[in-house]
Amino acid sequence: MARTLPALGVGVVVVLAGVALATMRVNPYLYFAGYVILQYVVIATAWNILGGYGGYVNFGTPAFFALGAYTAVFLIRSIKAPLPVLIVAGGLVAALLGLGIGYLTLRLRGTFFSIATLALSVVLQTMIINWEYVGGSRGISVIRPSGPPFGNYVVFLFTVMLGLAVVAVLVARFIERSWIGRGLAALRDNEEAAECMGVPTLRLKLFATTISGFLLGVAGAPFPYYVTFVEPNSAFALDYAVNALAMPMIGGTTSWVGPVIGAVLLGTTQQLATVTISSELNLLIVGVVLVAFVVLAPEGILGLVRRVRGRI
Amino acid sequence: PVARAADPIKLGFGMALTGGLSANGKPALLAVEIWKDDVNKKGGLLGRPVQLIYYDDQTNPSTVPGIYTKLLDVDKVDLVISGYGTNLIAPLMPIAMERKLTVMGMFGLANNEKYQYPNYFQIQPAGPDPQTSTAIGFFELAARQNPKPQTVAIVGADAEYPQNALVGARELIKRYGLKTVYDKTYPPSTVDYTPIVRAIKATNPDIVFVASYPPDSVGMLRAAHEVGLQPKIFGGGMVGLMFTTVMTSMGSMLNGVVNYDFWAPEPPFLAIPGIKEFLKEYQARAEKAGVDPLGYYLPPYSYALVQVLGQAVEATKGLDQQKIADHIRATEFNTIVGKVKFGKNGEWAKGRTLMVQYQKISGNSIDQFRGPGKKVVLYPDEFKSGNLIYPYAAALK
Amino acid sequence: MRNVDAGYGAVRVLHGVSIEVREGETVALLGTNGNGKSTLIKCIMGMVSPEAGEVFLETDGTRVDLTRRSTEEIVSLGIALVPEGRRLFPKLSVEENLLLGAYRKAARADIQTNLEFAYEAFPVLRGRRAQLAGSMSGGEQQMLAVARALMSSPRILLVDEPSVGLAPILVSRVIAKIRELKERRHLTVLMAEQNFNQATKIADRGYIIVHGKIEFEGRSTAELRENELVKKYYLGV
Amino acid sequence: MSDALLQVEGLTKRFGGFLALNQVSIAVKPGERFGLIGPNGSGKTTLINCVSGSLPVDGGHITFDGRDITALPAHRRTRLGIVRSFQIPKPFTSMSVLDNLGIPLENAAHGRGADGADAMQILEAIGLAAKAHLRPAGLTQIEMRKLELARAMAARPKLLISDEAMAGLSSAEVDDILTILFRLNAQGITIIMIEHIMRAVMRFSERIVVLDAGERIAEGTPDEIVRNPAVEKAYLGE
Amino acid sequence: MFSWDLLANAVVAGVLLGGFYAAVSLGIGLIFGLLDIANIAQPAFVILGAYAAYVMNSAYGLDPILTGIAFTPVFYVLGAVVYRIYYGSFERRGEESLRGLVFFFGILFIMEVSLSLKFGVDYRLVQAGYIGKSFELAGVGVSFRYLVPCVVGVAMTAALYLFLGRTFYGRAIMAVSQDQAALRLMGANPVQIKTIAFGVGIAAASLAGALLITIAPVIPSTDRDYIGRMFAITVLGGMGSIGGTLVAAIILGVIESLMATFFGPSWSLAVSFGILLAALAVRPAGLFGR
Ligand SMILES: Nc1ncnc2c1ncn2[C@@H]1O[C@H](COP(=O)(O)OP(=O)(O)OP(=O)(O)O)[C@@H](O)[C@H]1O
Ligand SMILES: Nc1ncnc2c1ncn2[C@@H]1O[C@H](COP(=O)(O)OP(=O)(O)OP(=O)(O)O)[C@@H](O)[C@H]1O
Ligand SMILES: [Mg+2]
Ligand SMILES: [Mg+2]
Repeated sequence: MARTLPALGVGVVVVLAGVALATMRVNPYLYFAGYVILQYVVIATAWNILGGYGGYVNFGTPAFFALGAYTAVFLIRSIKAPLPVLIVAGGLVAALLGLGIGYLTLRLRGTFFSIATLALSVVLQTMIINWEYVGGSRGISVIRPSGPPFGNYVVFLFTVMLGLAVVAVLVARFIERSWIGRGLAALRDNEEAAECMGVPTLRLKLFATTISGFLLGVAGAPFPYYVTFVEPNSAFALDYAVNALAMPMIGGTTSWVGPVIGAVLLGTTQQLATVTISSELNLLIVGVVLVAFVVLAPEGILGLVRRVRGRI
Repeated sequence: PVARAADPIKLGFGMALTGGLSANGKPALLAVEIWKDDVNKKGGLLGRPVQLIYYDDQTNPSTVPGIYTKLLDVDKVDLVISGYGTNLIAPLMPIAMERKLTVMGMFGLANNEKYQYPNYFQIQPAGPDPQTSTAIGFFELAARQNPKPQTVAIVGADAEYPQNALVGARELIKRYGLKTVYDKTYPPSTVDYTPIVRAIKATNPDIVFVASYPPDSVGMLRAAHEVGLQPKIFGGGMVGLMFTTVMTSMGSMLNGVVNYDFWAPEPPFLAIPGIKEFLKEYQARAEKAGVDPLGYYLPPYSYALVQVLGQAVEATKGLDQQKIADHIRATEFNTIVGKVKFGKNGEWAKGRTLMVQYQKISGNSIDQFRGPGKKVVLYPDEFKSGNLIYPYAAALK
Repeated sequence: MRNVDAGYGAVRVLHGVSIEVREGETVALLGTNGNGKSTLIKCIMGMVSPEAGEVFLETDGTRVDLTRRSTEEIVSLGIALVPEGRRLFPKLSVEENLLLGAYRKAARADIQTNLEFAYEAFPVLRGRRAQLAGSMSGGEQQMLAVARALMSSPRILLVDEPSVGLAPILVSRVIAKIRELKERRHLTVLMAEQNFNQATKIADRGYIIVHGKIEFEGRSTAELRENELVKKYYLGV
Repeated sequence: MSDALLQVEGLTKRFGGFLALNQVSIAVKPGERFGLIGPNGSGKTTLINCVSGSLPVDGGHITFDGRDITALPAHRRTRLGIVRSFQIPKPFTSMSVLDNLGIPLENAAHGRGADGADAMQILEAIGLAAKAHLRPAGLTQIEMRKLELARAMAARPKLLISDEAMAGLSSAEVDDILTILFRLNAQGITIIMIEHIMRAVMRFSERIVVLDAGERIAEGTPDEIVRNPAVEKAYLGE
Repeated sequence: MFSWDLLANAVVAGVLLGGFYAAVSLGIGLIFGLLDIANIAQPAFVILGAYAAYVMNSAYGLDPILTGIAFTPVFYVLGAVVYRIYYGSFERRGEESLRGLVFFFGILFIMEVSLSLKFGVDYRLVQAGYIGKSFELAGVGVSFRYLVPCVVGVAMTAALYLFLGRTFYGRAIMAVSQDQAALRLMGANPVQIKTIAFGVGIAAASLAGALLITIAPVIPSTDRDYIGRMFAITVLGGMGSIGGTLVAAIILGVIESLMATFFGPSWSLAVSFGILLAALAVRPAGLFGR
């Protein structure tokens, strides 16, 4: 507990700094790129709660993200709900799906669980494609509300996403350092032994899938306002699954810092590659970066740092 | 700072160089590059050279806001055009509106219906009623046949363009008093189309309208041959059949298909000034760029799109976005695809989506597709270059 | 095996160990837990590489150095190991496990006779040939492990603690079986075992290893039985 | 029989068509040292799995401390005081030895006062204190077994089930572990011991039950068991 | 709209499609199912195989399937090289396969981009005498375009089945992920065994790619359509069960075909994956998992 308060303090400072940055209105492009990177901080952190701490590899990240986004689309279309409502609702709906896959863990482990989440993503995408109200396969344009703070809606979204990222990281950090995190680590190492040592494994798994799902949904909820056009192919893009997995791997999965580092690194690389390299080579670079990182930094950046420090 | 005469005019855009739409995005890029070279050869715009700044949008709409903000705020481009395709135009609209830009849309279907932004202009010749534009010629032709077909089957992929085409088709079916006997969609990743085709055949329709992307266009057509589906008219909105690689590979299997198109090497189009030079240049550069070797489908329009923009800049003698837009709205332009006049919502004032029929194709040589006679234009009447072989089975022989 | 030092990483387990097994002998390697029996055997099999000393095989005057060879090569020289903990392939059937035992090139020709021999020696296995090895009980698994090692037509059989985790009745049965096999196949056997009574039932002679050193070499079982160390550790005196 | 701490009645367990346990009943009294023996594959581990909740049962009832626990999940049983060690050690590999104990202390023994000192105390008692900060991968076999026991102790059991904790250990080490178990028993912990090492089982147990092929074939004091002809035939041999 | 005729046709078409799916999934069944290497780049190798078939077909008019067979040694070597890299970077260091997954994602991207740099993004097709032809048997139409891949797929399954069950290498491959040290004791080198298995898995992709381009046009990103299906089939069949792969592939094919015929193709993929979910819930190890 003693270390939670300072962490909260740091979080608040980060958000305030973000707001200050927003009011300063430096180059607007930075907010756009920053938004995407922060969105990946949330996604990677959320994924890591289940995948890194608990050892259950979720391939269905796109499903949760898209569920958050489409919940928002539905609420915007039906009742023009304000952004906070969208975020909470998107999170809750995705959390429900998380709870659902939590029950899958009763029977499925390892690869089987991963493939099941992938299957879930396909099923969900098909449902969205056939649901005309939210645009079906044609997609839907979303009109941003007028008169946002800071003059520009994306600058506003940037600060919102910064806040969400801080919340996600704080949640992850709290989990990691509580009995929940230790219990998850135990069940990651050996589920049967954990259960026999009194760890309520099912409850912990349900908690992890739900909270992970919630945060993934939260990451997706502002997405419609960011792109202003949502369609299934990009909302369910494989990129989210790859990034959600790769970012914590690159950063390091055992600590909350890992996904943040990974998201910032890989996210920035992707953003930079997109807007500096005017050809398909931008994707090649992302591929090479992925390969290079996992080959050269076996335990993630964190592991690398620890090793270098250990040597000195 | 005041722009010096030698400072380039920067034209910025995102383009699908990877992902699902790159087969169209890359040729579009080449066309724009050819235009830039042409313009610069003639001394540029306003005496300043034109420079292109573009990025790969990966056919993913979520990259578009970032790309255009970068273009506008970091690269400080003077003019923007959209990337290729409806889904990539949609996220650009709010940015353009917020910054009051003139934006040229490259093949977007009904993007402006929701926004009604006056400074948006779109080059696909869909006309004032975009939704029905793909199918209108198809059903119009069907209605002219004797005896008039009664029943129709429509089928399409669960994706943006096919779904729009199907919506239009359903409306036209109502308008022409036809009876729908089959109306279903399939996922774009379908591998086997024979069950679908067989189910359609079981309903015994007079006409079959297909709205599909390239892999499914090929799949549907092959399956139709294998299953022996022979309605009186077959085709409609099958994207990809006009791609050179597809045409040469499919060969005679294309015969008889009635399909939408935008351009065909038929006399009415070849007569337009500038087109031959463009195609020559395009075909010379196509292989190196790794794009469609003939460029008969979209590239002329992509070129025309920047032609319009360039002409407007020259005419308004500046880069004032509002003045450029006002000029485009008011003027009829001469381009390599003919006269272009924009109307409601920035669409062509009068639609010009073609309906063509593949005829007398044999073997797989590319050369047969270079000249007239293989892709006969049936609709609209002012571009007509041949007659419909009816019914479909007759064209198969 | 001469003057072998070996260990795992920084931990040195064996200190200057020299042992010798002559053709046709059965030698017991005695020692309580953690004294280095398995490590010694792993050294012979090339699964642990010695830091010093040498391990070699001498047949008909030709001498083959095993120290730098991989486990696969050593196996292909005709040395088979029944490893500690059995190490079966749990998701393969009994028969598949046996057939894998005959992977060594020299054994492939004899595969049918060896298989027949294995089933004859262990009739339970015949009845269970299609069952997955992992679903069998410990005793059955131990038999399978022995049978599998024999499938490679070895000249030398190393056995690491065949009695661990077995019911007493099975321990005697497995030990008896090893003796029987040894006699029928003219094997040279080196067996690591803690169960003194069982080991001495079949051994011609033995070594006692304590803390990675050979503390005693008994030239006969009787000599072993008289040894103070044995009395202290095994006979509970 | 209501004085039993653990009562298993008519327990039946099937794996597919295979009947691993057939109507097995046992009763363990509080404070008892109870031995469970039987040939390999007779169903001992399976019985333990059913009692500890790792496997669902196909029939029968399990009562602990007067409470029917047949349907309780494993971790609840652990919290009630049934703790088992695993025949094949299953340590938490990513944690230090000390943190391995933290898990049961935190999850099963909570409310009974748990902090780092408790864990250290247990490790000292069992002789693992020097290795407290190592990962389990760095332990030897015997240390691994000890960790397995230490972790079970950290759960503060009323009933400790030790499944072949001594297999492969030397007699000195067997004595080590026996001493620990005797000491725990003296503290009032009921212990079920499964073991093939007769010397240990016979010395330790007050009462022994013998399983064979999923059925209970004998029960009695060690002396009675040794003299039982059925047991001799099925298990002891010679 | 139901008729027995349609039903028979749908089932036959589904079985044929299933045979093709089996061909596409065999490589991953071997690499992922038996070696436990989550080679998510496998579909990219299949597409590479498709391009090989395309190149030989368009340049020399070679039959795609012949090309597929002819290229298997090349792909085998390619697979062996990729495995060695993977081995050197991950397995030798004893790292968990999750990082390998990221590695293979990277390979997937690199291969996709390389293909599009080399071949552009146009759809590529092949020509062969049997494409577009069909025959009818007792009222059931059979297209050669699917019959040929199905026959090849079944033959590949049979060959792999025999290879695994009847040869020493095969049995070693089945054992290698269970206990490498024990495999050494049998006299087999696990790294060599895995190299062989990985090579064979990639070689299967050569043939699968040829079948793929026989059926449908291909662009570099076509691989995305198959990732889910391949892994679903492997898991549904039961990891490591080659026969199970074929059965699962046929089940998926028949479901897709029946859905497309009778209920609306739109849901066919979702139903397939829904059934996968249901099957996993009932049999967590897949249909024929050991
Ligand atoms: N992989 C390893 N890494 C580090 N130390 C090891 C390893 N394997 C064994 N040791 C240590 O080496 C020593 C000797 O072990 P070894 O297995 O050879 O003993 P053993 O006599 O066979 O005992 P057991 O009766 O347990 O089989 C022990 O202290 C053991 O802890
Ligand atoms: N999960 C399972 N699936 C199928 N069969 C099983 C399973 N677990 C155990 N068995 C079988 O049940 C029987 C009893 O096994 P169990 O492990 O309880 O024996 P045990 O008495 O503990 O033997 P050991 O003394 O060798 O440890 C054995 O035949 C075993 O093969
Ligand atoms: Mg040993
Ligand atoms: Mg047991």
